Amino acid sequence: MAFFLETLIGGLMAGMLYSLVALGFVLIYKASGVFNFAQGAMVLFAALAMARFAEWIPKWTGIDSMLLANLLAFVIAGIFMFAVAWVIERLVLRHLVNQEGATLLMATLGITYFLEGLGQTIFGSDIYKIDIGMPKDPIFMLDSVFPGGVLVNKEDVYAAAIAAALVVLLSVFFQKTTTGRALRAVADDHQAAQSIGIPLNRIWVIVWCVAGVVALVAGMIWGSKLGVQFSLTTVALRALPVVILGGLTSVPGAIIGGLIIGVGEKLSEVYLGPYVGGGIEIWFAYVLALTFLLFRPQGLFGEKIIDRV
Amino acid sequence: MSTKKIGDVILDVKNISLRFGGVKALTDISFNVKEHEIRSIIGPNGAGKSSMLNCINGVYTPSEGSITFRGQTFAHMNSRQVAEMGIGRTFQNLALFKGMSVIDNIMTGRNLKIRSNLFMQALRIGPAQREEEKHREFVEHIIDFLEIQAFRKTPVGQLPYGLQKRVDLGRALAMEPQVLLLDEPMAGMNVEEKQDMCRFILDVNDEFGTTIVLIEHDMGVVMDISDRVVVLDYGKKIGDGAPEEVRDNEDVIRAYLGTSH
Amino acid sequence: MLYRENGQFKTSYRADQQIFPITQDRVGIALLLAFAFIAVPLLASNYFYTAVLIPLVIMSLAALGVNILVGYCGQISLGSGAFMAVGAYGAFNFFVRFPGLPLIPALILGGLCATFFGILFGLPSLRVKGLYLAVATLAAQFFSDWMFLRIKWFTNNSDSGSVSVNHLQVLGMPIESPMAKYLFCLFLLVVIALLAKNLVRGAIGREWMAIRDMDVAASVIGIRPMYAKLSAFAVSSFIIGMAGALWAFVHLGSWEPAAFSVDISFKLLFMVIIGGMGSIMGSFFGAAFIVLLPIVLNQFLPALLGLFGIEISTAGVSHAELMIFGGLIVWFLIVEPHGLAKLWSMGKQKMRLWPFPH
Amino acid sequence: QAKEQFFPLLSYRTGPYAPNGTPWANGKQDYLKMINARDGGINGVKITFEECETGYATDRGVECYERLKTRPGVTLFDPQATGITFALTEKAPVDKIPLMTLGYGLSVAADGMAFKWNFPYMGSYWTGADILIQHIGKNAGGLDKLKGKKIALVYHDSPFGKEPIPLLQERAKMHGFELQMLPVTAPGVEQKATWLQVRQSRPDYVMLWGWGVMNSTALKEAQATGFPRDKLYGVWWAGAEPDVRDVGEGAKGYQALALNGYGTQSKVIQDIMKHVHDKGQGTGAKDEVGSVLYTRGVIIQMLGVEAVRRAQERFGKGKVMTGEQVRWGMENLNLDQKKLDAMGFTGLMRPLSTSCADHMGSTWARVQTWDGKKWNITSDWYQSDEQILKPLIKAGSDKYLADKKLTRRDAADCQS
Amino acid sequence: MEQQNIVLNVNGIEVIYNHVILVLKGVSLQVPEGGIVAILGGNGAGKTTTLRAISNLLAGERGAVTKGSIELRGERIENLSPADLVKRGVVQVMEGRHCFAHLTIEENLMTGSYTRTSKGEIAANLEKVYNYFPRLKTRRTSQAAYTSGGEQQMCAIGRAIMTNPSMVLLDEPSMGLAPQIVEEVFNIVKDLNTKEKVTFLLAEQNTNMALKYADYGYIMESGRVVMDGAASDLASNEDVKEFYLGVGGGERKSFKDVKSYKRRKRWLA
Ligand SMILES: Nc1ncnc2c1ncn2[C@@H]1O[C@H](COP(=O)(O)OP(=O)(O)OP(=O)(O)O)[C@@H](O)[C@H]1O
Ligand SMILES: Nc1ncnc2c1ncn2[C@@H]1O[C@H](COP(=O)(O)OP(=O)(O)OP(=O)(O)O)[C@@H](O)[C@H]1O
Ligand SMILES: [Mg+2]
Ligand SMILES: [Mg+2]
Repeated sequence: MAFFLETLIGGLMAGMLYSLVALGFVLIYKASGVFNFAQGAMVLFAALAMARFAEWIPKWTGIDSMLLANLLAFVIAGIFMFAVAWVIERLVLRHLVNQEGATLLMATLGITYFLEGLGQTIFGSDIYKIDIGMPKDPIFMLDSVFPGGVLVNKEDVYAAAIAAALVVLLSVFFQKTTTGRALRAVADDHQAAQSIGIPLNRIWVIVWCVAGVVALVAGMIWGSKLGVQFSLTTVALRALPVVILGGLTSVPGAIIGGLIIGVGEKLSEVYLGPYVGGGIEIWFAYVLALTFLLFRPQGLFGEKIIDRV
Repeated sequence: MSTKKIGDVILDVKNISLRFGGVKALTDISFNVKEHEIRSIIGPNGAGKSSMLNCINGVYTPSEGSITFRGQTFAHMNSRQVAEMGIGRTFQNLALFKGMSVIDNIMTGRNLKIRSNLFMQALRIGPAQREEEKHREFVEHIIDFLEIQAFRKTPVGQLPYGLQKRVDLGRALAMEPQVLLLDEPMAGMNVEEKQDMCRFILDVNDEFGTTIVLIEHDMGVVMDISDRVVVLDYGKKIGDGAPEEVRDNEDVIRAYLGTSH
Repeated sequence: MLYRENGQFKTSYRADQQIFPITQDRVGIALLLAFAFIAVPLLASNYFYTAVLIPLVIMSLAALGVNILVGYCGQISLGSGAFMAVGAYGAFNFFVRFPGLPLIPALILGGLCATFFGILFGLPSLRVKGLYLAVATLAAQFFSDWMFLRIKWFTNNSDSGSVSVNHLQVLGMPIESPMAKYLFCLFLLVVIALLAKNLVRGAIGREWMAIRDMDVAASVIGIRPMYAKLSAFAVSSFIIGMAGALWAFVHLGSWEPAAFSVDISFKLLFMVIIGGMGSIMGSFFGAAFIVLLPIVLNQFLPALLGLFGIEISTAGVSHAELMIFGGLIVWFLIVEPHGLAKLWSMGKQKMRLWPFPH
Repeated sequence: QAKEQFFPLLSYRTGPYAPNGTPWANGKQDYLKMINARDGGINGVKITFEECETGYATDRGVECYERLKTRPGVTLFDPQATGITFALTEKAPVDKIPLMTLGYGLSVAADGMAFKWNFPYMGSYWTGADILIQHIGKNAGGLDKLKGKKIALVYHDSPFGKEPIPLLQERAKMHGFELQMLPVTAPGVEQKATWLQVRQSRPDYVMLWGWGVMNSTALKEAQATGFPRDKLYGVWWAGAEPDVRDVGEGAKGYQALALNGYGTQSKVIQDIMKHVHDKGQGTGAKDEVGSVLYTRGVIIQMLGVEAVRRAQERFGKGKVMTGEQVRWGMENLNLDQKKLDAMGFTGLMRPLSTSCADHMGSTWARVQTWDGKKWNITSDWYQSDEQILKPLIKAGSDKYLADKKLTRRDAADCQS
Repeated sequence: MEQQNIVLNVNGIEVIYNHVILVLKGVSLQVPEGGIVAILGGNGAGKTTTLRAISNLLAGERGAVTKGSIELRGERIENLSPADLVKRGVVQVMEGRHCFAHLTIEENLMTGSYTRTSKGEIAANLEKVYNYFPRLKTRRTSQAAYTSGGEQQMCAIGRAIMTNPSMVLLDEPSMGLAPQIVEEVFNIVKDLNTKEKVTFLLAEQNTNMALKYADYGYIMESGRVVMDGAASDLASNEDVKEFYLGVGGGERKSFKDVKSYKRRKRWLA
């Protein structure tokens, strides 16, 4: 029982972390109809910037407060992400207004390569460390009820809290503000949105900036857990089933989807894995998402896919 | 009405109702269509005209009622079965295959009649090749008929609206349907083009004896070419009869025609 | 006005239904084939065969398969790597379990395994569409990665999961030398491309495209979405499976599941989109772009930068290569969102008007 | 045609394995630069080299191989990746170019009678696994104490990670311990489920068989689930600085095999400093010189160079050797302690001598422990157990030969 | 057209799609302040393209203006973004409706007020639209994709009105609308024109209606303006009557009696 709880909690936590990456996908898709494969690369890029600046700032300026250094690094990395957003709009999106989904998807793949190359050129390709003071050691709860207690990872709890806060913030942004509505309009029809005066260029810069910041937060947390290194981009592949399970267009969906996938894959690996030789969690996550899709083709909270004649 | 003889009821719609959540798109609609006739459906926007066609077509499933086509009664069929039975259709919001050329679009209308299987098609041996040519010939007739020879190989997405409408008609004709459902085929055309389109419809009706169900907002056209007219309003039938009758119907004038007609 | 169809009148529909109705195109293709089959073997070095031509030909074949599914039928798939893997391991199993089975039947059987697998993972497409389907097909990818690592039977009980084949021969002729391998793959590519072209310009191809462009309308004119989609999955995964088997047997010789990782799935999708969706020719252009560009960059970048007096570290070259690759993808998309094939046909259209600008 | 011995260098400096691939590649390059600078080449034959980025991907590796193998004076290939090794194993005999896979690759390839062109110098996954069990047994107070114990293997789910399994199963049978298998999907950034399972089944020891980012992640998860780090043992591919550096204190007590020595004391490293880095010609950063993987790169390249030197002894001093001649050199290498000392490799490796039947040449390794800041060698040399390895290798190579319809080399072939 | 205040001056523009398809071959037209100008012409004449060129929506169709100039109140506008144009009061209602499928009718309308900031003004505009199109009010909470064709057309027009425009480019507003609504739409156009001084440039196939409400008309044929003049003059022109109003020879012919397809007479080849 205790072990089941542990697995469950572990799954929930892992799920929250996936959500954080999934959120980036959802944001951009919702706001511009672009399925942004570069999200993983953005996470890496942001994390690299953060890690390296946190390392360089004390060296350059002599600041020795870790908090201050981290804060500065965060801000600078944020500025980097803004710059990236701006450049992407200028050089890529602007020229691809009104193109089909596949074309835009492809463009984001191009951006992925570019960012991976650029990130490693500027910041290096070693393993770097982000130390934002997250506690690394486990805590044990409920030891009165279960022998040995239930292991909970403190770092994960903090991370999950940050993710949750971000999601609430973004949900409000989308539902309640004019910009939120404009973003959804753009996703439906670029040209019509333009025709009534929604400035696509500015909208895109805004969304990619927000997605950049989300990537930065995700990169910071994942980076602090795993170390910052190229493989961070592969967390994007982990987040994809979350995105489609929750629905490409739903912010809360990203969270719920994350939790379901997180729990599902951990339970499957732990309880099912040993019978079939293990290593099943990644495909299990995808199959799980696929199963949900069979019942709701637009994901749990996604907007209905409309086809009418 | 010259030489045309109107036959028996070919399509009979009985007590159809259709609901979308709260919206009642159709309430208890009944009407029939006779062989060789041109039957128009008119009504204000959102009256449920297109929905009616969608029900006949098997795109929507009516919540109540039944449809009888040539003696066969069904509440719901899938679109394929309806197509096989010989009901063709054009669409209000252009549902052409944008990436394909005009010829290919019309050729898809022949697909129901293709007999050769995948392997024969891959090899293009004898029968498959002959079949392809035979259908191509048929399609060329349609192209000639609709006077779109010049655009044969243009992707339809690049054609102006009016021509796309014509291709849409061509695709439906290629099915050699017994009944042809036309959803606003003349929207977005000027008078001259409408005249052409009317000519096509009348010719189809005359030459192939195809029964036609027509949705159209241009009263001139409707009054001139249809044999009988159904009027829908807010999902209800408010009139049914010969054009002249309908034109003078008080309800119809109030709900649809407005005072100027 | 060298290139135009004016003055070439077709007297029968058959003539007009040829694959290449324009004489210049026919001549061009004939020359190209002659070049590929005759001139290349006279000119190419072994390196060129093994590192460039063979991968190019096999990847063209795979891209062709993907294009049928993605470009013609509109079902975006990221599971192509899995179909290749199934083709490769399927063919391998037939090859080692039935000693004496000739190569070509083994390849075809491998393709059929992939067909089966493709249909299985194509079933969700009846309900799930677009990007949702794209992501869902990754399930096939990760499942196959796992399956070939974990189920020992598929790898003939190899401890590491890595398997190999050799002594390939067709009709008694050994397929060992790079030239033989190249010609063999090229031959298969030409045959399959021809069959595929026949399919896509025939009735079934029209069904696929109709489903892609507007599925509701397609069903109203009597096209069964299920048949169209599943047949596209079947044909496409058959071709991809064959390509996978060739990749494993002919190109790698010895392979492990990672040879068909998700990377390959992505690459195949790039090829199709860059090359041009819904174009057989586009598959070749796309494959050429994705296969050749990294090699070219890798070899010429240092020299090129050297010209400008920039000394660049080895890691720098690799990173610059990534950046240039990504940049070029974006650039091509901006120039022509519908791919290289469209660029090509627009070029032809301009030629038709030549020497007038419009 | 200038007299140049060409060393193709396959490497990866991008992608998930870059942090480990880079120092390794740098060590290889620097040694060659040093030989040119210090000795003017091998008996006057200048060394040239070219690097080719594989990104750890098999198809790119094959392309690199095909491109570089045709260079005049090509010596040997070190693929730096298990997958690429598999693919090249098929090609090398045809092209007559030897493959050196120091500490990795095909374990059965130690049998030179079956694998004429493969050289898993200094050890394979099987020797590594064997030594690791010996060490665990020793820590437990004798191999017999392993009876009834549970050892978990957390491994990279790829041929690399699966290779040691047959040997471990053999050992498990011998000593009566239970072997629990926990695969980790590459590249291994998500291991929560794995470590939850470790926590559940409470194995006495965990063996870590990872590469790249998988290692540091595993250590972090071990910390997060409270698995004692001193019960965690890594293979030599999980025992370099990038694996533990950013875990720092969290990995304290973690032990891993040390295939080679390291540090900046040895003469050869000093020479590299002097002749390469101090002249500003170092390939990478100065502070990584002498690190674990860097030193491994140096050793690999030294063995390559020595093989050429050996071949020259037979086929003509000062000449450029062909792949075939180099192969002979690799097969007849004899580096005793005296030679090693003379070359400045004291403490970095054990003597190594190869023969037609034995392509490994040395089967020794030590154990090192991470103290939170750096690695320290904490054990004496272990040698893997011939008795166990021999039959396994024999069986494996027999199967290989049968599958390929090949025959064993005979004594005559050994002379060529 | 005498030199009253010209708001929009299109001067000999050429438009090419996809770098190869030349569609407009030198189109010039002027729109006076407070006027209603109609562009008439058959399918594919280039009406839509002309409007897109003015509102700068060509880029998304991979088209470009290659020659000529477009001036709005004396300012060259070829390089402005569509959003800038909306800020200057020029808004286009696109052919084929283009409602935001997933947004409700009301949300669709509200997006139209993106450039407006005053809450009161927005509320008033919304009220105005609902007054013009009561049907929209009843459907305000349905997603636009699930409304009928006509409802979508109303929504698109309403959305444009929400931007508070001074000039509206209307592309086939009557397409798919019931006759009564067509009448209404044109009345609304007239209303906005007289009461709020909104200038209109409309592309129409319904020549009858268009000439009834417009002050001035241009007739286009295959990418060229072939005739222009005051609406009343055009309406009485014999050719226009025959080809665009269907009243050749004075009498309106029944659609039924039009004999087989006839070659069109063209003003220019
Ligand atoms: N995106 C495009 N790409 C290529 N050609 C196009 C494109 N859009 C329009 N065209 C071509 O430009 C010409 C003019 O089209 P346009 O849509 O401007 O005509 P229109 O007068 O509005 O016709 P309609 O009354 O049918 O809407 C047509 O021949 C059409 O084929
Ligand atoms: N799939 C659907 N879901 C929800 N509501 C629908 C759906 N299809 C149609 N409706 C509603 O049903 C009503 C009738 O629509 P329909 O399209 O049949 O009208 P119509 O008579 O064709 O109008 P128009 O002349 O404007 O085309 C409309 O109010 C529409 O919003
Ligand atoms: Mg309708
Ligand atoms: Mg138009």
